[in-house]
Amino acid sequence: MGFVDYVQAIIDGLLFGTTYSLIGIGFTLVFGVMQKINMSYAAGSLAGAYCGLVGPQLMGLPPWSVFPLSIAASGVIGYLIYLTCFRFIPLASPLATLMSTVGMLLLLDEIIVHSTAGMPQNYPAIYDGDPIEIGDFMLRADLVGVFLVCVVAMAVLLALLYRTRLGMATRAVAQQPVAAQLCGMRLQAVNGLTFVIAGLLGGVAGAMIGASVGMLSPLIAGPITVKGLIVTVIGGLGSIPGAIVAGLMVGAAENLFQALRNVTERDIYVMLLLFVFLVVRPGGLFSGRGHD
Amino acid sequence: MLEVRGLSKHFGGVRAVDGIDFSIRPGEVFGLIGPNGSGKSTTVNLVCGLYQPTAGEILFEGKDIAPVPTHRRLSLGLARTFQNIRLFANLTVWENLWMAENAPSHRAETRFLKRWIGGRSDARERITKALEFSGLAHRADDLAGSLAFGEQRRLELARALAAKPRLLLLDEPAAGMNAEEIAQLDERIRALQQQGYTILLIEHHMELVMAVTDRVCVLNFGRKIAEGTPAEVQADPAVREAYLGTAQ
Amino acid sequence: MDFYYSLAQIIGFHTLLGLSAYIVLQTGQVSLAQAGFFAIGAYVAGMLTVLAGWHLVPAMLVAGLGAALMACLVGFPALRVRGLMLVIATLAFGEAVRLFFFNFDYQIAKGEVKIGPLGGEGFRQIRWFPENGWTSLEVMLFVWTVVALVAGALWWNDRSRFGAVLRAVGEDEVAAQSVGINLTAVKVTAMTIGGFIAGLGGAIYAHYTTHIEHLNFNVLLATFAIAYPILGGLRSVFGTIVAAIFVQGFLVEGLRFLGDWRNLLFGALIVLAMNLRPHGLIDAATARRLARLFSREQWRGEQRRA
Amino acid sequence: MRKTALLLGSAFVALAGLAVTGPAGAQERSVVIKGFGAKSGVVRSFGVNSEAAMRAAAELINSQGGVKLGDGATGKIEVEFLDDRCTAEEGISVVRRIASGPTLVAIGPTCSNVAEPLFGVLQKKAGDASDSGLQFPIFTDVAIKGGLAKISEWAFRNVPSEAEMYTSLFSWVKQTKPDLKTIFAGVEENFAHSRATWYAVMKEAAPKAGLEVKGEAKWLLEDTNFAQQVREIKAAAPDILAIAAHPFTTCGVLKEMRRQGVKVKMLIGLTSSSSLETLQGCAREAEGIVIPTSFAPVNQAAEAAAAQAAKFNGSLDLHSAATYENMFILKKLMEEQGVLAKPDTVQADREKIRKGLAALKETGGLLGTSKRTDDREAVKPYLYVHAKDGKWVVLHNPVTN
Repeated sequence: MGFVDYVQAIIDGLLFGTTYSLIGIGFTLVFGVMQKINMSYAAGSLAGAYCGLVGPQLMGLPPWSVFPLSIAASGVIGYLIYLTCFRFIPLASPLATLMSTVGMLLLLDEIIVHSTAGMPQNYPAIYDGDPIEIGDFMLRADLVGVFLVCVVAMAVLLALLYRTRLGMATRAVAQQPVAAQLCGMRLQAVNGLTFVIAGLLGGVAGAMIGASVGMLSPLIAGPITVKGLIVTVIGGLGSIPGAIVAGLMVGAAENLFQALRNVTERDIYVMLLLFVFLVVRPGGLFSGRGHD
Repeated sequence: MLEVRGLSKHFGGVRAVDGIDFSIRPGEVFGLIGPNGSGKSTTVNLVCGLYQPTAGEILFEGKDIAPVPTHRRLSLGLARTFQNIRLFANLTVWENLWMAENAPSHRAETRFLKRWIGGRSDARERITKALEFSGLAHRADDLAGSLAFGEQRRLELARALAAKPRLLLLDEPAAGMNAEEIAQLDERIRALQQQGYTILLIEHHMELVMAVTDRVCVLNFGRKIAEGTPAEVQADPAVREAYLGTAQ
Repeated sequence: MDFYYSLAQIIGFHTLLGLSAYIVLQTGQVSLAQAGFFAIGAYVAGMLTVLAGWHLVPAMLVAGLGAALMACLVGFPALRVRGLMLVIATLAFGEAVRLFFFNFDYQIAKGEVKIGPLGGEGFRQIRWFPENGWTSLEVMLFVWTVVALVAGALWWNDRSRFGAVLRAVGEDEVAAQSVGINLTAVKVTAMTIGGFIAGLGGAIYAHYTTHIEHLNFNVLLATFAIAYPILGGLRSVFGTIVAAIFVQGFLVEGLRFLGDWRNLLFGALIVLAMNLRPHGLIDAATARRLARLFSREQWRGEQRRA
Repeated sequence: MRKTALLLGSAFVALAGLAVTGPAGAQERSVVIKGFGAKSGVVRSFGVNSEAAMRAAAELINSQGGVKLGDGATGKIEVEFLDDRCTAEEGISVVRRIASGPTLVAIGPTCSNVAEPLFGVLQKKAGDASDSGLQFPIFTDVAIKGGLAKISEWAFRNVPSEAEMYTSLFSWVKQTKPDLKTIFAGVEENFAHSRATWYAVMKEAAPKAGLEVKGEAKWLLEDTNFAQQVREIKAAAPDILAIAAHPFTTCGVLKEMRRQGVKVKMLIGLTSSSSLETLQGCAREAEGIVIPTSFAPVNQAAEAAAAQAAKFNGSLDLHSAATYENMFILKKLMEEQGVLAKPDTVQADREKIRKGLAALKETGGLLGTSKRTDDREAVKPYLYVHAKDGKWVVLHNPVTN
């Protein structure tokens, strides 16, 4: 293993890391508004991607239709998760929502298993051509595409949050729920909408994960959930730029550890690094002080 | 008893407390007043150890207490109440008082295991007395969170007293109280003074401060602008300006 | 009957796992590292009985102590983080422990076969119970004696001053400090006790299944550890026991006759339970009713009246 | 209050479900055989196929007159399939539940990681009074990791011997394609079966056939990014790439190889991957991959069996075909041993079945006769299949050719 290999490993990791970023943003978005974590988020995103497959597989639509279908389905699933796991559980019981979303994670995963018998499903790539070669290095063309889609999704999200009335309402609820209600914002509606937005974003993430692996399997829900949570906390809870950077970092770090050590030991270092990071910088990447 | 010298606390660029000095003599009720955001609560939190000062020192009975961790300050004889009541809402009234039963004054007398597991043997008696003193005896087994507001304030005070402190810090005890309750509070503070407690009273409510304190220190924008007896302070033009604004 | 004894054993070690999270949760810390401590207990106890030929009881105690030591070491750095950050930090730690065992080979030759943990392929033949002729009934009684001891100790602790201190820290850390409670000592102690209990549970688990591998100690198990006390309502050890019976006895075994639908219902019922009873199956009101039945409050009340 | 009533009500219903089902009192005695395995979770398809094969075989046996019992009565086979979610503790629990009832023998489990602990719970040596392990015969169909039946004398397996199959495959490769000289592997490190198959089976067999082992690239069961591993494969430039992994990562790696333009002269897969999943996930990339298997519908018996299983919504593959065979083996054996299937002879019947299974030297099978080894494993006939145009096609049959 030479220097070129390590750099190449990092490049691969960065490209793949964008999907982690998207999942991280979804977690962070819900956390920002409700101060709660939605453990079923990544599973919901994947479930959305699975739903997208209904188009080409059962309805005879062209392959590209999976992408819009996945995104839309994930938005709907996001709202359903809100209804079943958040809407009727008192705000003061964060542990109850934690558990209900874990239950939802198991339920979503099992629904996927039952509808596919656990068989991996082929998922179309966004671009199927040759990789781009630059000198000694190689970029997967489709991953560059995934990277661009993720960047666009993030840009749309940021524009939505900072340039529209809806986004303003979301941010207002995130910062001052009581005051926002006094100003006539309907808390439930804004919360629900946040889930839909996070869901749509998750749909992009789910579709891009499917596209970059080339397949979907219920196996990936668990690891993606864990990676997403890691990205969320490294980036700092509620911080969107933090999640973006952290996603890329985690992607690069795990590939680098794999290149340096071994695949079986890779995650030990990722986990220990995270543990140390949290202890040293409990507030995340972009925060000076600890988060309470 | 408590001496504060050049105490400062900066949060980023904000100078919440900026080089204040004052000292409290044993047995007196010392008032710390000032408009909103003048640094009163920050000062209390510095004294209690919730914040580390940016500069300056806090001497308690002549010793610098900066390195003493928060939970040990009670052992030194410093107890406090909070501006927004901080009771253990899901513990019973009785258990709330039981918590303060680990105070230093009791420590030497009880063996480690007994202290942690059962508490002191005479604790039960003392807690009962404290509850009676606060008029909460009939609610001993209720959850603290279920008490009425006034009762919660009384419980918090009882909890602070259970540690037998030498200096008691009361952070805006009158906040949210009606006139009648304030009158009761007035009496209770005087009673405490008579029992020999030294009290640092942080308050917003002028009448109460003027009625019960021996000396007052006035803060504004994190700086001390006046100190003296209530009457002296009231007459001070800087204080009037801080409270009434320059326009008048 | 064999089956019911076996089921009771499963409920037993799951209860221990839940109780290990229960005491940590009382201080307001949500720890997903419990599966890691459970794994340490399982591997240590298994190695002691299989490789060193120890009796199970001392092996269990050492396993518990080993897990407790690790928990204590984690307790200190974990103090710096709270809330969700702590959840993820402990999750990371638990996963690191699991992955350690994934990479852990320690085999010795015994006769013609090699025994001991072998990385990803697991650790086979932890057969102390059958080799010593214990019947299912005896194993069950043994497991529940351990559970009863642990649950009894925790039940008693809930009534002691230390128990109240734990809950006080869970309620409000600032107020707890201001009444002279040393947060570090309390949290680390809770973590250590939790580690010990998880270690005991893991030791029993290893001897129940006779074969352990790292995948058994995954995030799902860690989630279950906190699910029992949370479903149980965090108010009493009985809640945790009831929740372990609810999950293992009802959701897992009781619904087995539903066949394909069972696993679908599993998640759905957890969601439903949290919607119907957000404060747990045994919430504050129920717990107080229970507590009144046999607590010393009555006695305390009499004291006051006298 | 209503909520409590609701919860109590559902708890009551479930308690009913806890009860171990008792023997059905009928004139025609029923011979209870239960299957168990994963019907939930990612390996659900194993359980679904096994159950279908089991029900298909039972229906066939019953329609042909059932089992002739020791006292001349007729027994009808009664089948039930229980889900163990592919976890150790549930597997043990399921078997104890089965053993508490009138079941004579169980077929399962589907996962190696359930089989290992489960066999550990059984009595190690039959008749050893000092060993209080469970005394119940289990005839495994799916869990394929090598050598597991050694753990207990109550455990029997009808799974193909991977050592045998890969040894044969490699020597066949050497004979027919002498220009292939080097082999490199991709291994799913955290799945016991995949791992064991490479390190304990293929890596041992390949050099014996004269192939040079150039090492291995490693990944994990749930990995999604294979860029580095494929680069390692590229750097090793082997003639043969052996992929010891389940369909999901097998496909992941094959897709990454296509993207990076890495080609090898021959692909060899893990036995478990010769299933529909692989074709569902990556038919195009898997084209040409060679896998030894103990089942393909190559003769009349096998075709009929596959059609019968399809009636029960399952497909016959190397795993579920074993289930199907097990049922017929058990039927024949119970008749030979004079099993009575009366409520008071359950334990005696189980011992008869155990003895009968232990004494078997050969059994019939869909592809021909299987040999039984002394440590309760099978040596089954096998053939090589390869993926062609989205289907598994027989490439070579070492038995007939």
